[in-house]
Amino acid sequence: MSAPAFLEMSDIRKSFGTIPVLQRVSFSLRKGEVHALMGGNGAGKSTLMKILTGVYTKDSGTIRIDGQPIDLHDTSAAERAGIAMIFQEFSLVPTLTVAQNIWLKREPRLSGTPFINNSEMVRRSRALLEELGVDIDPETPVGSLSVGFMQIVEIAKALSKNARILVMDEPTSSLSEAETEALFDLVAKLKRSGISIVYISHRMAEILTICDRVTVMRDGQTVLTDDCADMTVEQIVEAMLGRGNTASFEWHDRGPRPDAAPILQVRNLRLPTRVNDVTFDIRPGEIVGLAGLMGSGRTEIAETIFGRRAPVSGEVIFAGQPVRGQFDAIDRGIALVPEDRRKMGLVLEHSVKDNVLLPNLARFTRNFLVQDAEALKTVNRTIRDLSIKTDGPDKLARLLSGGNQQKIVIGKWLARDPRLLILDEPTIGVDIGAKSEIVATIRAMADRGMAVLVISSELEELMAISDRILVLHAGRIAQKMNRRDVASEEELHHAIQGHHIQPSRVVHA
Amino acid sequence: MQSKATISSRPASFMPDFQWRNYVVYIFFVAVLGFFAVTIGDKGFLTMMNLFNIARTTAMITVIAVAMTFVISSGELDLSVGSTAALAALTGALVMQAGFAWPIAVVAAIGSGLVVGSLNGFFVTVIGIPSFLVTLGMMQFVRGFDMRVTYTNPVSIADKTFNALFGSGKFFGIPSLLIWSVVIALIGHIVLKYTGFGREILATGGNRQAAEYSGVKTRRVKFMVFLLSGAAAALAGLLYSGMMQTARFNFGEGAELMAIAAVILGGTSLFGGKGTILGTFAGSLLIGTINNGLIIMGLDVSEQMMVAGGIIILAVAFGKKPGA
Amino acid sequence: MQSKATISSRPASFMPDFQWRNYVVYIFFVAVLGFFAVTIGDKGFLTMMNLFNIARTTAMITVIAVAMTFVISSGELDLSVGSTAALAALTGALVMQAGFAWPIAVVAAIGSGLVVGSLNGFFVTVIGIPSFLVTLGMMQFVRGFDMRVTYTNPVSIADKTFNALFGSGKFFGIPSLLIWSVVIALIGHIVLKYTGFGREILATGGNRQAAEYSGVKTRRVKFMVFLLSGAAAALAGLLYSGMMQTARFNFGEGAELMAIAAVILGGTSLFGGKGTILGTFAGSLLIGTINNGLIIMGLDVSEQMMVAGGIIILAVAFGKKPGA
Amino acid sequence: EIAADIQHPLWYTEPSAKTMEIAAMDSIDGVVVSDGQRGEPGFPAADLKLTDEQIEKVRAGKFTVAISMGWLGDDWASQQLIGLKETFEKLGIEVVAETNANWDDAKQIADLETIAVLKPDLLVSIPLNGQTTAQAYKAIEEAGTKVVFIDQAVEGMNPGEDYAAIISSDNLALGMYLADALAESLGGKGDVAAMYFANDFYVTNLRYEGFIARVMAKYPDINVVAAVGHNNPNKGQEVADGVLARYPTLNGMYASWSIPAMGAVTSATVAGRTPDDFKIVNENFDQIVALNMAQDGFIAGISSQRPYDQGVAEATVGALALLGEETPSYVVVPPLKVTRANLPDAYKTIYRIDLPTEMTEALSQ
Ligand SMILES: Nc1ncnc2c1ncn2[C@@H]1O[C@H](COP(=O)(O)OP(=O)(O)OP(=O)(O)O)[C@@H](O)[C@H]1O
Ligand SMILES: Nc1ncnc2c1ncn2[C@@H]1O[C@H](COP(=O)(O)OP(=O)(O)OP(=O)(O)O)[C@@H](O)[C@H]1O
Ligand SMILES: [Mg+2]
Ligand SMILES: [Mg+2]
Repeated sequence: MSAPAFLEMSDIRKSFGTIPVLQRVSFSLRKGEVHALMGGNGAGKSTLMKILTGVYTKDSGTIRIDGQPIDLHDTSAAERAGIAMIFQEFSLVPTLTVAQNIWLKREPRLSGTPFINNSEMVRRSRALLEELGVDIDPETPVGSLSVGFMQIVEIAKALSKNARILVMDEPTSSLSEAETEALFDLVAKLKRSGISIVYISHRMAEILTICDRVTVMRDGQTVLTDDCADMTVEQIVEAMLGRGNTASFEWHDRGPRPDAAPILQVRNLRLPTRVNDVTFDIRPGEIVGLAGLMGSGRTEIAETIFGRRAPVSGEVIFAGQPVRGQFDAIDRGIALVPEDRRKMGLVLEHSVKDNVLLPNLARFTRNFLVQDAEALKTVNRTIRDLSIKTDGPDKLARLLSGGNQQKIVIGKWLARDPRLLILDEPTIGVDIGAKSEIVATIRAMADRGMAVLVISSELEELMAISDRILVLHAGRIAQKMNRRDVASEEELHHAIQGHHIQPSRVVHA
Repeated sequence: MQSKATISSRPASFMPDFQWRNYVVYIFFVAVLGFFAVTIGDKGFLTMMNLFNIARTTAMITVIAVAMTFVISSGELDLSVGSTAALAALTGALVMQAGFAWPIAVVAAIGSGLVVGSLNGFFVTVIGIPSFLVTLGMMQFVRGFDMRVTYTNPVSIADKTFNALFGSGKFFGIPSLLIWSVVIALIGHIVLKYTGFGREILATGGNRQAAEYSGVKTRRVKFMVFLLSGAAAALAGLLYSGMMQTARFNFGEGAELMAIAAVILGGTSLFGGKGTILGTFAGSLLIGTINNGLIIMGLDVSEQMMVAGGIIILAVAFGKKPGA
Repeated sequence: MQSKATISSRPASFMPDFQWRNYVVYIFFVAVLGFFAVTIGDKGFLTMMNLFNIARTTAMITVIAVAMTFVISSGELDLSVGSTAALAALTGALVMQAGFAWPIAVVAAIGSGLVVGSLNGFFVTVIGIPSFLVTLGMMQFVRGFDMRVTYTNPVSIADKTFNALFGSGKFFGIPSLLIWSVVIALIGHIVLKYTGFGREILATGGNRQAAEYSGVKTRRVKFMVFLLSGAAAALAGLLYSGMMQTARFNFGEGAELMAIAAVILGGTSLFGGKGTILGTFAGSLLIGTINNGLIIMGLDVSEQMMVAGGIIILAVAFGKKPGA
Repeated sequence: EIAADIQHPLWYTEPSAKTMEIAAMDSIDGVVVSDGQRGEPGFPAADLKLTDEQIEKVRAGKFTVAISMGWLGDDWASQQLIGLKETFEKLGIEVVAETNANWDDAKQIADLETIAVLKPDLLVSIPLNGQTTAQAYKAIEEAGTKVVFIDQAVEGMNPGEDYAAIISSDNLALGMYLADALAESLGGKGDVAAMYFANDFYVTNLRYEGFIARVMAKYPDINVVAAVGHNNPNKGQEVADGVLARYPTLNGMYASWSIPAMGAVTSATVAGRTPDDFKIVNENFDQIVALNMAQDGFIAGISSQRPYDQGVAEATVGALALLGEETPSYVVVPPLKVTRANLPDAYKTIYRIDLPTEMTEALSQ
């Protein structure tokens, strides 16, 4: 511990109501380091960092920058202190454009006037986005972007602040490899220029590649701070989950699937702009992964199967019948865990219980009345099974930590026992422990005959879950491969980029 | 921690003390009742008759407000309720004048409300026009229609059964208007709180997209809600006409604002997703009680307005923690 | 699949065809103008005087609606504007009657609007009461106050300069009321679109929490917006009184609904986060033009209401893709 | 007698000496009580005449007229419109516009400005307020349109020069008849309340004044114990509820228009009062109060205007003005006191048709 701490947070306490969330947490950050902040869902990582950025006010404890105590009572105080944050739940205004969001409160002015220079703002945004390696029109409203792109806007916004301390709360949760790599390059560049970075992530693989030090939190306390060089993933996971609770997030070969007739047949699907001709099948009990670049149209395919989008041509046949719209799809047992939990997955102002119940109302309704007592059992089981950290089923979804919110979205569909489960970025923000439990649950359900389509930008995840992987490239399924034939993430990565590898292994499904 | 950061970190409509606020309307209702009981209890305020009167005169607003709670919970607004009430009242009265029996008139009246409701629902859910505009236009259109149909003349209702049932009658000593409003409020309460439809309404208003992804047919839900609102407005129209034994084109003017006020006062969020029928009922009674009490106190109209306006604000301010 | 699912895949307030819808109000305005020009152009509709009349009689609504666009964009509502206009008109008239010069009266009148605005702002942002309730209560309170102060009597204004400036005067052949509304709309447009404050309003209404995270002081923004609304209502009050050379307690009754209608018609979302002043201006003119044209057409009152109501709905329906 | 602690309306002024003098008379039949706003004596509407020759001239003129009403929705407005339109039709005058300001001064100004565009030869209109709308009327007059006012004129316009005439009911007399009807039905004694329209409105102000003056001058045993306002006719019942709760032994009520009066009827029914011990009088003779009266309900007396006749008079004065004839500047349509006894005749007088069978049957029961 040679370098002096640039930022010192010591003995930070914070409770919401009577519930303590942070109990004497200490955290330090050196100049120019990348410091990973790890911990299970609900451990208090986001809360700690929101205290640093003035969103929440601590109950007690001190914060020092360069040895000087500092009062970060609101977001502008933090900004003045040179602290910027990429928020997990996105601090973007959906009705404003990308450029307007990035420069909110800091808009460039027409020189000598109080008026905003809109074209300059757009120009600067474009430059920033280019640096991040994406092509987003700065004048599109943020509300119409997919989550991945929103995340990039959020990153661009934080970067544009030229902060001394940059907090990244799961910045890559919706990004795919290419964008993640671009981000890492940027992180390295920032680091070189002396900026200190707090990096929160549940993606184990990336942590050790970029961080200098790691701090692990558990249940509102710091349990470990150490140099990354000395650490292994296993050690971190053990610190996060507690001794003896090691989680395995590894692929099992479930063996060849019984030769059943496909339950889902996608035929020559053509969707506006990105998808040209997509054909594939899924059989009952099979877990199929769909890989592709960001914006390659995976979400659009998922939504088309779910009946929410109309194809330009082609068809989706489920259990022998074409899908006639979303409600037909749901009625017949198709479920979709959407990629944007806040927008599409949850009624944030409703309780955990109401959210879990929503797709299952019909099941618990007798004589027009919802049987709440009976329903509560299911809800409690879901909370237990997915280890959702909540004070109770009546807590508002909004007040849960990011990962726990995601678990509700998955849980509410699992409770319905679907025949085809489509998971679009299912484990965004979910900690490693819960991830492996979720994967285990899904496997168990697949063993009982549920078909699964998984979309993920996290190759590790795709590799861990899928029996079969489809690669979407240039609007077509460029490759179909059996998981057991894919040796490494590297290989898959190449396939996604459009390199046809080892064509001999392509299976005919 | 200062309360400041807590508040400012979430939108104003979703206060954490929402639970507590829900009770404020009841507490305030009791407080207002208590205040009047002490100050003007001896001037007739506390008589059974007067208390019944409060319930009776608020019955129409209550009925409309119950359905309005559904509409607002689903994230929409219905401004056409007042003129729809008049339409239904006129329809019923004209059908009776034409010699039909009152049950037929009632069916026709409710039918007219359903027609307006389904038009609103159509424009909002199928065409996708903001409900504020649709129902504002409808409010004018229907009011114009009401005028046209009757040349602005009142239509009197002679049917004694009808007038007793929907107006000044009593059952077991309880005014029928009170019974109507209690029954409608109860049904509304059960539907909103204990049925799948109620949950779907709240989910639709809370996050329409998420509700859709969960299989809620949000268009159908909204359409139904407008139908219900039309039917409730029509019932209110029948109550107006039963009470006055007459139907007139200008019944229910301003009822939409009164009803919305009752709903919001009761603790329902104007932005949808949260609704409480019992709060609405209390809100409606609170408004009625204030109006009644101030008249008995002998305040003149301008004073009544000032005090009533002030109380509405204070009633809610009261439930807030100081400085929060 | 049907277009049905496509629409519902996005929240109502974030229509991608919003851009197109923004123009609908202009297109429709032109269409309505054209229609009247053809049908009743020879009956005087097209005279300069009549066109000026439309602009003049909508001036108050326009001024109120410009500020209302700010209020609605920030995610709030202000129902107290009508009675505030009357308050300011009375304040100005009484100050002039007391012998002060008109500039002092104007300052006093605007001051009275600012007082109401700051009270609204206080209750909404500091105490945290929904603005619908606060301003509804305020609307009643202020109206009662207006009545009380003047015993409901009108107060006449003798000052010629004042009456010319705020009422029936012309400058370079252009009615002063038209100038007022154009100037206010222009300023509003620039502020909303090209200043940091305007951006902060939109951010606050679009997602209050996100705005706070970005350092926007959303309470201050909302407070300011209510202040502005109070001031604009006061100016509208002065215009009413200048036009009538009199002030009366019942000025501006119903102005709040008219103004909100103009705002929504113009394409601003009732849910906040999106606002267009030019649309509001066009919306206000559209309403005024319809009212004017229908009278010249010789429709009777009930027909006028039906047609005007229908047009409001159709104006927006028109901008929707068929079936979408 | 008027209770000492009574709260008169905000706009109330004490009756003039002349009013009190007339109020003390035994009978006011045939007396024109109200003077014009400028003190001019009233000219009886019945004495207005058009010669055949004049009618021909008007027809030949192909004149146009606009009608600007302050509100619609009661028999007064609709009968008035019928009287106007029928007469204009007979005279070959075309109605080119009709507007309803719905109690909103600003809307009335907008209406008048729009009417101005049409350049009608004649305007018949009831100003909602004599001050606020004055400019708009002046502008129309200056553009060459003849103006006939209903009920009141606006400030700054002079009879004969700027407008032809005001045609009005005798509003003070209306109020006095109400007092008479109430006193008669109560046998000259009892406690009563007055429910007035709270807004400052010229004609209703006068009626309240007439009622009070007559009670003061003539009925020492009628005690007006409370005066309460309503600012919306639909609220009549709510207000009456409050009054009856506070004064449960009240014997009667002056209930302004027919809608609030019917509200009071409901209120009294609910309060368990009967037409034997509670009487209501009002100042609109429309179908609903007439029916209630026929059924021997609470409505014991009505002081009726003659809106149809008033409409005819307005149209007639308008026609004279169009021809450039001299017209009386203040034309008064006398009110009619309606009780159960003269109901059929009164109905025929006002509506020009026989009493509906429904009412005839009710009367005979
Ligand atoms: N405003 C709030 N009110 C009540 N409880 C809250 C609030 N915000 C957070 N919590 C609770 O505090 C705990 C910590 O939440 P936090 O968001 O800091 O977790 P996290 O470590 O970031 O988890 P994740 O990895 O899932 O994002 C959670 O149990 C959460 O439910
Ligand atoms: N370059 C872009 N700029 C703006 N919006 C885009 C862009 N690419 C995609 N979108 C929007 O994002 C939404 C989702 O796109 P798509 O289905 O292609 O996502 P995906 O392949 O699942 O990738 P991801 O969700 O990881 O971004 C679409 O509705 C589209 O409008
Ligand atoms: Mg977090
Ligand atoms: Mg996606």
